[in-house]
Amino acid sequence: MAVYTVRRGKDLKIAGAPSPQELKVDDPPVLGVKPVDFLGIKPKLLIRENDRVVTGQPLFYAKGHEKLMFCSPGCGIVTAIRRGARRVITEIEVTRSGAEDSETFRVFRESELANISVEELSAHLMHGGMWPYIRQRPFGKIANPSISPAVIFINGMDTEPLAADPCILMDGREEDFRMGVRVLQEFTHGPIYLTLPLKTTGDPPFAQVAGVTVHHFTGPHPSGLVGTHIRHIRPLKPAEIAWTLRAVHVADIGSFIRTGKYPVHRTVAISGTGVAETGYVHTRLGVPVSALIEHRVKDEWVRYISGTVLTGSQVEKTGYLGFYDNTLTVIPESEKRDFMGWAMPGWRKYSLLKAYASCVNPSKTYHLDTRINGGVRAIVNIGAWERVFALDVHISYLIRAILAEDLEEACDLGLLEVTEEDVALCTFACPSKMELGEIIRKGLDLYEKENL
Amino acid sequence: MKNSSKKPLGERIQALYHKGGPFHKYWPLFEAFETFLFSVGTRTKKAPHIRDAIDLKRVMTLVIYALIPPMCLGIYNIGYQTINAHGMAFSFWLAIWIGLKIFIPLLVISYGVGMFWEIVFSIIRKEEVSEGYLVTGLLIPLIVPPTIPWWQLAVAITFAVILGKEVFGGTGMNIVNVALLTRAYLFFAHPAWISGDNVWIYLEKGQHVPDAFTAATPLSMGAAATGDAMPVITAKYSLMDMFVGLIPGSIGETSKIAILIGAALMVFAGVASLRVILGCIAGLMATTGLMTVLHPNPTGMFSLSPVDHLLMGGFLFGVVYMATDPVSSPETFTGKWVYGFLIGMMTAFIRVVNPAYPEGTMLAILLLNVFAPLIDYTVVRWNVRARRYRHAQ
Amino acid sequence: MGLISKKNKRALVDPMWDNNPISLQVLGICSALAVTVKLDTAFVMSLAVIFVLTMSNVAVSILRNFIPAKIRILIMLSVIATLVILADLILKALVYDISKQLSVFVGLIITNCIILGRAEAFASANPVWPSFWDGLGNALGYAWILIAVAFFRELLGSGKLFGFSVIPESFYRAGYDNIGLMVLAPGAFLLLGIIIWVQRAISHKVEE
Amino acid sequence: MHSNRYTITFALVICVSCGVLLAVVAETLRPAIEKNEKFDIRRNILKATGILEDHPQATPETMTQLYEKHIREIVINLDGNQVPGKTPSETDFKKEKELLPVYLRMDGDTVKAYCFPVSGKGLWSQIEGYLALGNDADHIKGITFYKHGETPGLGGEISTEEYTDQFKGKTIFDDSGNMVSITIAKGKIPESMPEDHKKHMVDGISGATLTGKGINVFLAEDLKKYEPYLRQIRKQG
Repeated sequence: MAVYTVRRGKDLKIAGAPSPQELKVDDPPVLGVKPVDFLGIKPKLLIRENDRVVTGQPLFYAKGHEKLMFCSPGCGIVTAIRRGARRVITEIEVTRSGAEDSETFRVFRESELANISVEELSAHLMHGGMWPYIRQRPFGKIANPSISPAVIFINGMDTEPLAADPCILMDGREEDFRMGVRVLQEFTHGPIYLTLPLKTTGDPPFAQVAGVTVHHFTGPHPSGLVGTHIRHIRPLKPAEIAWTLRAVHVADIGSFIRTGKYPVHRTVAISGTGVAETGYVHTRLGVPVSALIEHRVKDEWVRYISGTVLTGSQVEKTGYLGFYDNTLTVIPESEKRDFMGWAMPGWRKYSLLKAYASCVNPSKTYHLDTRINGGVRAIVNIGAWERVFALDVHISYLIRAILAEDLEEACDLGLLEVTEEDVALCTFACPSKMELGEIIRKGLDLYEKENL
Repeated sequence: MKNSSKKPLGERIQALYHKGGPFHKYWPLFEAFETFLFSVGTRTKKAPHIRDAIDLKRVMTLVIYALIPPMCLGIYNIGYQTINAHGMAFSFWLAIWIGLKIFIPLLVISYGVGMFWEIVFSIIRKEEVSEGYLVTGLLIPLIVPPTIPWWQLAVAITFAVILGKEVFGGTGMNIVNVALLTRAYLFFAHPAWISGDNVWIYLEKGQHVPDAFTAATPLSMGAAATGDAMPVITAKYSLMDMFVGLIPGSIGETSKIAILIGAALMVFAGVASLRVILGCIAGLMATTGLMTVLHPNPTGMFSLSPVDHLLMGGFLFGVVYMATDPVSSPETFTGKWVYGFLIGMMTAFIRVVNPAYPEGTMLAILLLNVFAPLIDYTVVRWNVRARRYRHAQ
Repeated sequence: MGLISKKNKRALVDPMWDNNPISLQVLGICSALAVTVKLDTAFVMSLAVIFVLTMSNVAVSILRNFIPAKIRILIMLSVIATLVILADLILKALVYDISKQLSVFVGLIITNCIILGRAEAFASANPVWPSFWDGLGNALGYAWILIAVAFFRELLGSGKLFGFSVIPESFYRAGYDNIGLMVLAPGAFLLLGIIIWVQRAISHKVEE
Repeated sequence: MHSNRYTITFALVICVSCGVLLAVVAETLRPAIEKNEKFDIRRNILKATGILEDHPQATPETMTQLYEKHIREIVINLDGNQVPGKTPSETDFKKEKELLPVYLRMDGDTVKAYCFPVSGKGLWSQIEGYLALGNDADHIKGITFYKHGETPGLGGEISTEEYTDQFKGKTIFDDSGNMVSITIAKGKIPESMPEDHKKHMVDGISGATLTGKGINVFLAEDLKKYEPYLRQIRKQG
């Protein structure tokens, strides 16, 4: 039990935070699975178009990992398998029909878990499509089942702008969560940490669970990112692996073990200034964007983001919410060009530096759109990255080392402690408009390629 | 619908400069001009989907805004000094008029020559014209004596931009501050024009300074003083004169109050590092203080107190506007402190111990510019070692 | 092809440009900084180096089959030192003024890496005639850079060439001023840097 | 692999032959070199004493003749008395600190100028030169600085004739007969300066105050050493 205060960072003042009200949506008629949600996975299809599938039935597996299954979020007909550039499968569309039918998996009671081997348990989770919820550091990808984690981090907080509140997502899921933690305990001899925001109202009910050590974090974003938690609670040693999970995903794993059913329920926050009303909806895994925003979009030209503005992925109105995401953010698109913007006071411009007149009103929130607000330039380091970067890594030198493809140096500088979400705020703040996340991922990919 | 804000005519002109267009070679020039008028309207393609409103142009603009107070007082001061030297009847507007007559040509030369090379090199490299020169171009006329011959200034800028910056790869790659390099070039190439005792007062062709009038800067008076220096200096310039800036000196450096206003603006906006500025001041004050205390019989420069040192010469200007140059200073927070402190220390040493140069700020900053990568390297290695140590546990 | 074979010609021409001892191998720049304030000193220094380098190459080449490997460097140094002292004496007798300005730098030819470098790398493994051309080529490669640097340093730094004012008085009256930086050692560094830059830019273009 | 014996013999042969070669050449060239060294000093003395000015067409050969015709070399002691039988070229002034050289310019039988070396620290370097006083041992006939390493364009200007010409005609003794040496002003000599000060002062070089300061110091020191001698001459004159 400890409280960590993060000093460097910033909570962006963006308007459009999800209000706690519940919104009603219709049951979606189609569902989608997007293999591109799973970083580094090459899908091998197990079904063809027009096949009939049931909930929890494997749709594809990962090339090279035959046991790692990705399952159907619903019951119906596979109506489309869409491919993008270089024939990469982008979407598998399931049109729901017939009675809700589901694959049934073995149900475990808590006492049974102790008698089952780790291999069996991981095989069970992989077959049931639960394994992808377990991600690992370094690399921020789906965990390698053959390496036992030194430590497991369960993230019960989310400080990203306009993100869904984990407390609301976890409402009423204490039992599932308890079971999920119980399952995770089987995989490691090391500690399991649960990180929570420091709140005056006290911890949410799900935190009262045996087997985890709770740590509290306070301070601006990125105090809610798992990278920050690892840095403060227990930095990794070489060759060590940490598993990182979100609290809701632990609950989903628990529910899967308890019920033997593939969990498809999703609470989703709808946020952003592009929608008329924000709030939470109860819907299903793989829900299409159109079903979520029906009648709610005010502006015609908006961007739909599955996830948050900092780390989410852009989806079309016809697309689907991502596998890991509990937030749909809608913000306006714009290509408006300001006249002599560099010289004007800028009463409506938002900057982390106090570079515009708008800084006289610190409590104001902003309607940010998708403009880059500048041209790409050489790195001129005015400390914009360092100000919002919370890890003990000299980010500008790390970036330069990666750009120079000096991997040994990059590792020395802490490449393996970082993923793109840790630098998202730096990218936001960068006056030279560098894409740091892209660079970090390039470095990680290079490292993996050279070391495997 | 999506591009409604662009005018068809603009698009047609733009097409001339796009790939395949007849003027594609000059695209950097066009881009520079276009983005001068209209900010870019491009959108993000992936996460993060939103971006800060700051860009390099705005950063540079802020520094330029911060340079306006010393510039205005500098212009006024040129006039003030000239009127004094000639014993003319004083009037505020006359002072401003004389100041502008001297300053504007220097400014035009600075931007003209510098931007010319900047554009030539971006066309050769097929890169966009960087905003790096915007600040340099204004800094240069502020750190040269008002009397500098125009051709010398043009040659010096050519030298500094090409050999100080473009050979290293342009903006963001230079190892020393380009404006200071311009001054250093003048300092070594034409020493009589920049380090003389009488060069700081502007004269029309054929005019001579009245003999009784000497226009030595307070620092060179301090260096020449044989006893306690301060009474000699304050007999001519009061501390208030030095603080407000009504003393001879390079155009921008004289007014400490104006520099402090600029510094406050830059530090508040976050474009200049407070660590560097405070480090420099701490270094200067600690070193000069120690030298005064330790010297058995402080005379001349040794007798100046740390505060006197702050008020004289170009130290404050150099520290606020040039030591903080993000490209040529260290990037690590610890490094900034060390770098600043060493600049202050070197300045003190050059001013007090070296017999030849009464002012050491320029040389100190240039020297530490060269050492900035080493300072950063040390700090970064420290971090690497800490990481290794953590692993060994 | 008569007097000079293709191979010898290459030994002569190569070090002038493609493999210049100063601008490409960056050897011997110490003296290049010190004696290039004026053209006449650079010129005389060049002559001295041409003499020493050519002769030492020839001498080492003649002795190459007799020199015991153990004391190879020692012998080469003795030969070079003798030649350098010879050159110094001759200069003192013939052009005293200039030799005074050159001061220690003639003596320091002994430590010029180019001389020992050529003796060790070329002359000790090649017959006399090619060694002669190699020595001459390298010395000329050194000489032209030295003279080029000195040309600009004297012209820009003092407004003179070989001691004669070449910049008309009217220029000075119009406000022109000699560039004092060129008289200082950094001026030589800068010019050397520019020469290297220009040379590489040209060579690079040829390669492309 | 050669035997040790061979190695040693070879080394010896090379050393001896190199040594012999050098000895022969050095011996052959010695007269010429010595002549040059002498000539170098002579030219400076000729320049300082104003002989070169009077004979602008002088060539190296005629310079030697001029020197022999016009210059008489003597050695004096610190009391100002001539030391008979000694000549400057045979005296080691570094060892015999109580002896000083003087070069007299003779036009016929009359002494036209007294010339002696001056040297000391400027700002960066040792400055060396010759100072020549007129037959009254008061007015400066000429001064040269032939060796220095001062900043080009600033202190370095001291060796230009435009600068050294200023010294001509200035005096080192004031009206009451005290030796005041000669002072390089800081910048231009102020117009307001009284005339009797001005005649002991020359303009400074703008921006080279410290070089001037150094010269002031060593000129005063060197003149001090010659003061007894100069006073004797003044008495006689």
